[in-house]
Amino acid sequence: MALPDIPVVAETGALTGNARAVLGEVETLLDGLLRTGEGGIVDIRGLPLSPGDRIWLLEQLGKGEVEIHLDIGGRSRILETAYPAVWWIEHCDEGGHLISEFIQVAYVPELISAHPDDVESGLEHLRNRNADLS
Amino acid sequence: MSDNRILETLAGQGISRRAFLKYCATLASLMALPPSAGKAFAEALAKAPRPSVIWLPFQECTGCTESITRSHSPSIEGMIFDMISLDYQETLMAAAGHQAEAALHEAMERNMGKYILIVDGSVPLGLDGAYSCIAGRSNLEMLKEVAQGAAAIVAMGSCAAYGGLPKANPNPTGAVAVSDVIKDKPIVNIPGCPPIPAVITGVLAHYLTFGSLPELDHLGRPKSFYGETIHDRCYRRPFYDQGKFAKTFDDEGARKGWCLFELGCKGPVTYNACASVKWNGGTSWPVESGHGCLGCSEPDFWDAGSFYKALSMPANPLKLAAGAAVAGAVAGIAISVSNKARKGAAKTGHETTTLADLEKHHE
Amino acid sequence: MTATLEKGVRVLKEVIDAPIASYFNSCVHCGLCAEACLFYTETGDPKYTPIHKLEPLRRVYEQEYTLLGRLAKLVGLAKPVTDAELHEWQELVYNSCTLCGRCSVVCPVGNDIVYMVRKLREGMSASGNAPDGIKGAASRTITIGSPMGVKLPAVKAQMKHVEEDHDIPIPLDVEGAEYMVMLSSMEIINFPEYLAAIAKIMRQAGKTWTLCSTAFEATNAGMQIGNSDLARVIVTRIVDGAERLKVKTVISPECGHAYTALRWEGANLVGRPFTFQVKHIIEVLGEFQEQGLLKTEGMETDRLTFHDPCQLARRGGVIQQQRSLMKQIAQDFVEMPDAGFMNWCCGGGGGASAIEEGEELRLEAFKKKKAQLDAVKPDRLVTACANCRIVLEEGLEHYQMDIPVVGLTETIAEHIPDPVNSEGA
Amino acid sequence: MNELQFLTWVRGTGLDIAVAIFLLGVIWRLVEIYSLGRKKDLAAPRHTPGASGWHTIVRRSVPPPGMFKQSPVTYVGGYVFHIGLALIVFFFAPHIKLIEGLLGISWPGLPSQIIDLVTVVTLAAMVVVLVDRIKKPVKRFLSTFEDWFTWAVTFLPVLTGWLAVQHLLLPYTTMLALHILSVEVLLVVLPFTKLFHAFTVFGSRWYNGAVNGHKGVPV
Repeated sequence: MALPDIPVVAETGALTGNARAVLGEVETLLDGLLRTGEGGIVDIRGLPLSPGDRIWLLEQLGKGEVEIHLDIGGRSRILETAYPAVWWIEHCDEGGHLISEFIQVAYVPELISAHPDDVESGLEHLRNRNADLS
Repeated sequence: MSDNRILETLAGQGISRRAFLKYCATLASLMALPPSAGKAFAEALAKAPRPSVIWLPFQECTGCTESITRSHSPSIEGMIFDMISLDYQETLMAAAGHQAEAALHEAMERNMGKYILIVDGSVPLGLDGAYSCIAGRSNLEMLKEVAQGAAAIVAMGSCAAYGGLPKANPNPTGAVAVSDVIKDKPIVNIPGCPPIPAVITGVLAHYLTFGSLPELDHLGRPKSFYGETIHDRCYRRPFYDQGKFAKTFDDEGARKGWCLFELGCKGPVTYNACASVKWNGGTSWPVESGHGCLGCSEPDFWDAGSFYKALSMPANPLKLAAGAAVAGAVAGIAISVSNKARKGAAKTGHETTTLADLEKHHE
Repeated sequence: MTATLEKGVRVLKEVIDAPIASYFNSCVHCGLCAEACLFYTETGDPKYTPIHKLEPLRRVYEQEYTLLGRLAKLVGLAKPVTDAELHEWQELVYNSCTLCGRCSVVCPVGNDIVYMVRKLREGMSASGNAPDGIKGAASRTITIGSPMGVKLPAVKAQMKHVEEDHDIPIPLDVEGAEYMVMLSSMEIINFPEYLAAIAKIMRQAGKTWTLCSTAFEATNAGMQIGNSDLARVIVTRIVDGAERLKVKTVISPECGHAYTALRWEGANLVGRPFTFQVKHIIEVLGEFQEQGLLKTEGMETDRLTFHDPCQLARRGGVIQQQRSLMKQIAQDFVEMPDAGFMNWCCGGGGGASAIEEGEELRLEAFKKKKAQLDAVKPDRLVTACANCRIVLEEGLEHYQMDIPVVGLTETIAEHIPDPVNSEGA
Repeated sequence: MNELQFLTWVRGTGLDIAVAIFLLGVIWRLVEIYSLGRKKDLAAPRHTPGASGWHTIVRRSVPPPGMFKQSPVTYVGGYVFHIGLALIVFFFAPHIKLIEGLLGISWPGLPSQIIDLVTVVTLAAMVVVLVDRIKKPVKRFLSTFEDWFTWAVTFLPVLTGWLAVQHLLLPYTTMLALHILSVEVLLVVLPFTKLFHAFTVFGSRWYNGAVNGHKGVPV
């Protein structure tokens, strides 16, 4: 018998009301982003949310146009929600288990943009390559 | 080795900056730090030199080492091996014998005052420490020597933190915790049997990023991991509140995932992060697998009554009750016999009252 | 031989039993018994809390019959009961307690407090700490035959009066009569109409009855003072008289304590069950009424209310009979608040009315009765206890309330038609 | 001694000692009290329906006519805190488990939210009866050290239990241990203080009812 066959089912669909507060927090962050350029991050795992809360939150935020998959030591996924600049970020480990989850309020999540040091070393590699090719 | 920066080491193992950022964010989340700490971790750790770590295994079962080395790289737990320069660990190092001892002393000298000492296992004091020796020297002697040059000590696992199973009643080897021996160095206890691997990563990340140890509770445990009980974070908690309890391990309640309190779960008195961090790469944890918490991250959990007795039940069978009941009956009968005699004497001594006897004095 | 503390304590040791032990161990100091006691409710002085009145008894119990108490006594931690203390307690055990038993029926843990006060009085009297007033009454009862000093010639004079006034023979010392009628000296001296009423009622019911020359006085000051030895002497006279005349039933007069002494304590005092029955006159009237032997004509038209004597109702179980009797002869019968089982004492029962120095307190406590009466404003007050009657009259006079007090038996008898008339009709 | 060792001690040795003293005390005291005996009542009984010791054991839980308004705080406070205590002691799941552990019998418990509510109400009622004891002249007059002491000994288990469940003031383990310790103190003092009324109340009511039942008075 495989693990999922063991019928342990906890009744966890109930809403605690905590998710409602998360939406308010996102609203504040979004407002801040427009005014000061500073966004922010909400740590979903750090909040006392039931699985039902999480699903409710996902439904409320909806789905936007962008979905980014990253292959960085296990898969990660960045989803734009129906609200521009509000991103849903999921990190999985190499075994595919969800290890952390965030809502980030930013024009572009910084995880996407390349780091100048990396760009620099990339440029160096490219120069070397071009030198090799020529 | 320890001159290398952490990020360089990681890059050498094919871990990208983005992957590193991801793990730092996750680490901050695990430590219940604000999300911004993830970024601080990443920036500081990227530039930080890998600290020299000396790992001394004492009177132990190697379970703690297993727990950490079995974690899959580059999982969050496994990051520890990428973050540190592990200069001495008998179980893991290729070197042996005199070579190993030489490595130890070389690392100590080179990083005097800066290295981190990780200890797993308890320190036996009985027979002058003869119960556990390495290279002919007792654990006690070795601990005292190596601790001298350490910047901080991490007591990993319940044995190092509290004395562990070896200290279980009647403690034949005289086992004690690291903190019982070393009094002049900062010590972080990471109890658990075994402890959660991510905790040690978190503690080191904190140390490297902020230059200090994380906030500790009164038992020397990082509050960020040991701040709440298993019970508080347990997904089965709602059943406890509703009064729904599994009565056996295979009844209807057990199948429905009801609370395991009555089956002896020690979750309410156990401070640890199992319920949120989970085990085996987040697969599951004891309560999720259907077994109550044993309370392994609490001092002396092995002597705290049966694992399968509810917390509210007597830890041991009542031995005095029957004797006390008999003693009570004896006391009661003794006093009642004496009372009867007294009352009888009062009756026998009764002098019939006549009118004159109503007055105190003849007038 | 004189009364001493030692004798008092020895008697207390004799009377302490399992109920008393259980009661003292159950008390939680909730104070509800105070709310049931008119000496507390009318004065507001906490020292009148019934359970507090038993403090000396409690300490004797604890020091003599509990292991811990005995140990404490052994090492000198116990406070012994002293003669001075008992003397001080006289006011609490006698003046401010009428043995009305209200505390016993409200105690939430079930403590029968009045039972314990009665027992404490045994020790109080044996140690010489009973009040002079009751001692005098007891002395007169023992030596003369009645607490008010009434002797047989006085009774005979009364009999003669009644026979002349009403033309009914009053039988004396009739062997084999069904009923032996007892009197209280108050009835002999103050309420002679009682004897006439009995004669009329018995004649109508067609019952044989008699007075007894050796036992006409029913009251028992020995019981009021709380001394079983003396109470036994008095009760034995009645038992001997009843057995000599071979009567079926002895009728206790309209007197509360006489009833308790005879009906409930008598057999226990003489140490064997009675060969005859004991009934209160109200019980007998109730039986006659039920059997159709009590025919009355005409109704009282003024507003009447009934004061339940404690020993008859709450302490004696006669509660319903007086009400049916009242309804038979009164058009406008009203009940006072708390009437019946929970009625408030007149303030003079249990020998209290014989204590001169207790008068002021008694009148203070009477405010309770005044309030009850004010609530219904009766024209007349009916009761069935000569002692209640005297105390009520005193209280009403003190508070200048113009409410006459009458006995139920005589009030009934007034409505019994003349036999000649009824035969003629 | 750390808090888990403390907890283990109160669950083990401490409980053993407390239960032993409790049992010893209860049996000794019951024998001591009831072996004093009483005389047989020789007066002819009057038989009235509803008048007996057994009736009184039950009936005396209800205020007699007119008494409620004399002292409503005593009655309401008394009811609330006695019923509250009974609910908490006998219907909180961990307590049922304890009873099962000691006696082997068990029954379903109440949801912990309900127990929470009952506990708060019970605590409030106990504070009210304490204030009443301080304020009412009769109660203050009657009160000795024992009255204040037994109040505290009864209040503390409820308070510490509630604080433990609510995670207030001290870490749960410590508070739970203090809770159990306070119960053990209660068990130890119960047979030797007025708290023993928990046992003798039945005997007392029965005796009172029997004496009055003999006279045909349903008290």
